[in-house]
Amino acid sequence: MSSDIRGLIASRVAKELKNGDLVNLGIGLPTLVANYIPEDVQVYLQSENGMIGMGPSPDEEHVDPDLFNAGGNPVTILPGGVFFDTALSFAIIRGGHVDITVLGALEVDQHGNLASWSIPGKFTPGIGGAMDLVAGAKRVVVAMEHTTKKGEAKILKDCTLPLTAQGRVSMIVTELAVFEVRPDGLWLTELQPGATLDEVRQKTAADYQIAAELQREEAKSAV
Amino acid sequence: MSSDIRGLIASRVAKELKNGDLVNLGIGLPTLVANYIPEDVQVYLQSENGMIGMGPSPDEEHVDPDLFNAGGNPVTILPGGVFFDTALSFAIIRGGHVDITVLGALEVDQHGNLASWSIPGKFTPGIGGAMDLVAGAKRVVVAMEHTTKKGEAKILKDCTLPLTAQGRVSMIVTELAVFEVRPDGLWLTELQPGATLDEVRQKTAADYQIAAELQREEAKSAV
Amino acid sequence: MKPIVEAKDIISKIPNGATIMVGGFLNAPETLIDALVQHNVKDLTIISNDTCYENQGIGKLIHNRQVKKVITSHIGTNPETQRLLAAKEIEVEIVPQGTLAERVRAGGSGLGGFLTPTGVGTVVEEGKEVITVNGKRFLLELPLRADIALLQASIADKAGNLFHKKSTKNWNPLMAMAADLVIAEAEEIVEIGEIEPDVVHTPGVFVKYLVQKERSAVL
Amino acid sequence: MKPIVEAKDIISKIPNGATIMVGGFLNAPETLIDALVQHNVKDLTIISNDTCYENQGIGKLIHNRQVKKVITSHIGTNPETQRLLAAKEIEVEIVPQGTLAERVRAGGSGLGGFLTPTGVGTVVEEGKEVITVNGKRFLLELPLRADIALLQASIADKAGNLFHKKSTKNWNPLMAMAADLVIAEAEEIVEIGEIEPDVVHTPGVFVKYLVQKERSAVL
Repeated sequence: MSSDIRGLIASRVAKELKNGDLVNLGIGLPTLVANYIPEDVQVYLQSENGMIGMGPSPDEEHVDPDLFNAGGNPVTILPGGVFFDTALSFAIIRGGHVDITVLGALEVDQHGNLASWSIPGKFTPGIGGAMDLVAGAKRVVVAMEHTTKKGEAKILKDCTLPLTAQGRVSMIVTELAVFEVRPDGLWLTELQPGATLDEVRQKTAADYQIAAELQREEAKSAV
Repeated sequence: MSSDIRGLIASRVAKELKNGDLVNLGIGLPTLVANYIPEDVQVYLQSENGMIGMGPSPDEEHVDPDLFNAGGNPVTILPGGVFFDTALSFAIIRGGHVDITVLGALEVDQHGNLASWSIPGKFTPGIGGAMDLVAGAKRVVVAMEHTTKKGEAKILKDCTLPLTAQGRVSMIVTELAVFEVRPDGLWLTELQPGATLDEVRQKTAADYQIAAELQREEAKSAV
Repeated sequence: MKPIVEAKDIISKIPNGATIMVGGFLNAPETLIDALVQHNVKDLTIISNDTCYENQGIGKLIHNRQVKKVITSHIGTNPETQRLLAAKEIEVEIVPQGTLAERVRAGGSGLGGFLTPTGVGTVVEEGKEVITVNGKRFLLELPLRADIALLQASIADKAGNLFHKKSTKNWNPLMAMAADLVIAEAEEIVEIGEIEPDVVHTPGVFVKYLVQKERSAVL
Repeated sequence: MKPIVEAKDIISKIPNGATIMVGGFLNAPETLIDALVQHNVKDLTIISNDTCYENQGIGKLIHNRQVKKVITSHIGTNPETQRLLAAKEIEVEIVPQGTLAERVRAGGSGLGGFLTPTGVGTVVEEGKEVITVNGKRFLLELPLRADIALLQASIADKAGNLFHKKSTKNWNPLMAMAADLVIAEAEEIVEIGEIEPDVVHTPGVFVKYLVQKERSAVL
């Protein structure tokens, strides 16, 4: 995935963060979201291994051997931050105190199901905190490339891989589009710059409805 | 209950404490046990409201408004003590980390059942930490006067009052005797100074066996 | 930055019939309690360790007939609660202390319940599901949550992080997680950074409003 | 006063087949792990957050083929664990991280289990009892205990009280409660009284032995 695409996705996700939110960002692309948080929005970043108020990575000479994030990378703590043990960390996660979590996905489907942790026989790293985060966070946002490297759809009618959780995804952000999972199904609500309804249609295997604004825009551009 | 009787009971219970034990003493008579701990035995006293290493009551001018025990009385903390919240306090209690708890009783029976918290219609102070302590401590010692003020037996075949827990009492210490609850039933194992097998028999409504040493002693004194 | 507000202003938002968790162990956040008495909000359900002493702490709410129900471990220190219970003028749900603490923790931790050995074979068992695990019987106890939690802290920083000195931790860190609106009364409110991240007892993200404890209300 | 012992002496008491909880998060108490490697005890069951990295921390035990089974949330950072799993030379029970933490806490807290929403509708549900509370489905997860817990601390006092700096708390306070024999390796061992009672993370009553962390073993 090019850094342009990653930046595009991460910057769009960042717009979902509200002042005062407690936020958990998954490893990889979701971590980049922290770079795009607007200056007037103050959020608290949580790390599963036991902190709230996680700050950016230090430069090499300021690495603290006692201060790592859940990915094992050196980080810092911001003023007002807190450290705690793993049980409290997941009590916070499971207890609905995390306002928004951003995770990658192998597959996501129109029912809000997420598959992100296993490709049986090929990829079995374990579950980590993903199942708790997806079960417990108030909002689950999937941030991922729209298709696999081979160009296959990752947004499906039904996930085929082992699930991380059932029906917990509320938003999907890709380099092409933004989808929302609503009680009446999946909705395409935004196109990313340069993307077309047609391209999204070709690269998405799920059934979805299209927000009225987008239909109007397409009607206009078809004129 | 005279202070002689209370001291007799408390000092006998104190002999059950072993070096390094984590100990929880109930309100009232059991609290007195702390005064009789041998000098060469170091135990840690826990208070349900959240401390280990509780020390004696301070004199009036050293009362700390932030340092009370579970009975609401001012106490002190010994070097090496720890404060914590109520959830951890009862995790410690329920989790079997308390080596011995000493409690009073309204009734106790030959099956190790304990009734200590309610006389329906007359006395309903609530449960407090008693049920957790009796369910969780490794050893439960009942410290009480042998009979009610009216002279009725409190050591019964079966408790009649609402139970605190089933089958958890391991020892009963009164001003007359010491009983142990064993897999094969209740055993009278010691007489307190001045007490006789006969007096215990009259004032105890439970079935119990008598330790061989005591039978031999009685045989001797009958000669 | 958490708003530092007047007790009477924030308490005036509490409606009749609210369920309120109150931190403390034979005491309570007195400034907030006094504001509740002043506001005279009614039909409250109080979740707390005890009902303090007669006309002290939670006892003031009891005395002022503002409490419909208490869920608590112990009312032995407050004869008025016992009298009202006998007269059927108050509802009292007695819960073993450790079970009550764990129910509050479960409510704040997203757990659907837990299995405890406490109360098996006693009246506490009545109406509850008994589940046997590895041959041992446990009661299934359910989580507790509240609309509001009123907490006490020795020190609060302006991010809402709380430090509770000595034996004053008790229920405060637990209840902070288990209510929709958390208000903490602090003896001292300090700048962010003055409480070390390693020694915070109650993380600030749980706390919505801070109230300065009134000096006269310090016991 | 807790005995301060040599790692090799206390580790030599661990028998083949023991179940060991290891504190840490992508790291481990290296002095104790090195002694375990030296002692070459076999057929261990390890309960831990992860299996660290290849031939680091718990990875050393994996590499040295001392581990029969791991109960863990994640093996993604250790390709050797994954290879051994694929070759069926090690058994791996994968547990969601929060569920694993709660199972350890339950094991130390005398709970018979707990109900969690985590894993409902996934493979984690397989073989577990599903209990519906207020219309919501939960998995009944059971407690975990171990024969031995190997912990790490930044500072230990001679009463066994532990202080874990910054993000090093992780599993250490939980595992301290859930094992029959608890051994803590500390960077620094201080006199009783040097850790304030208000800031202890792991109460000393749980800890049986202290070991001085070897300087060379500090990462």
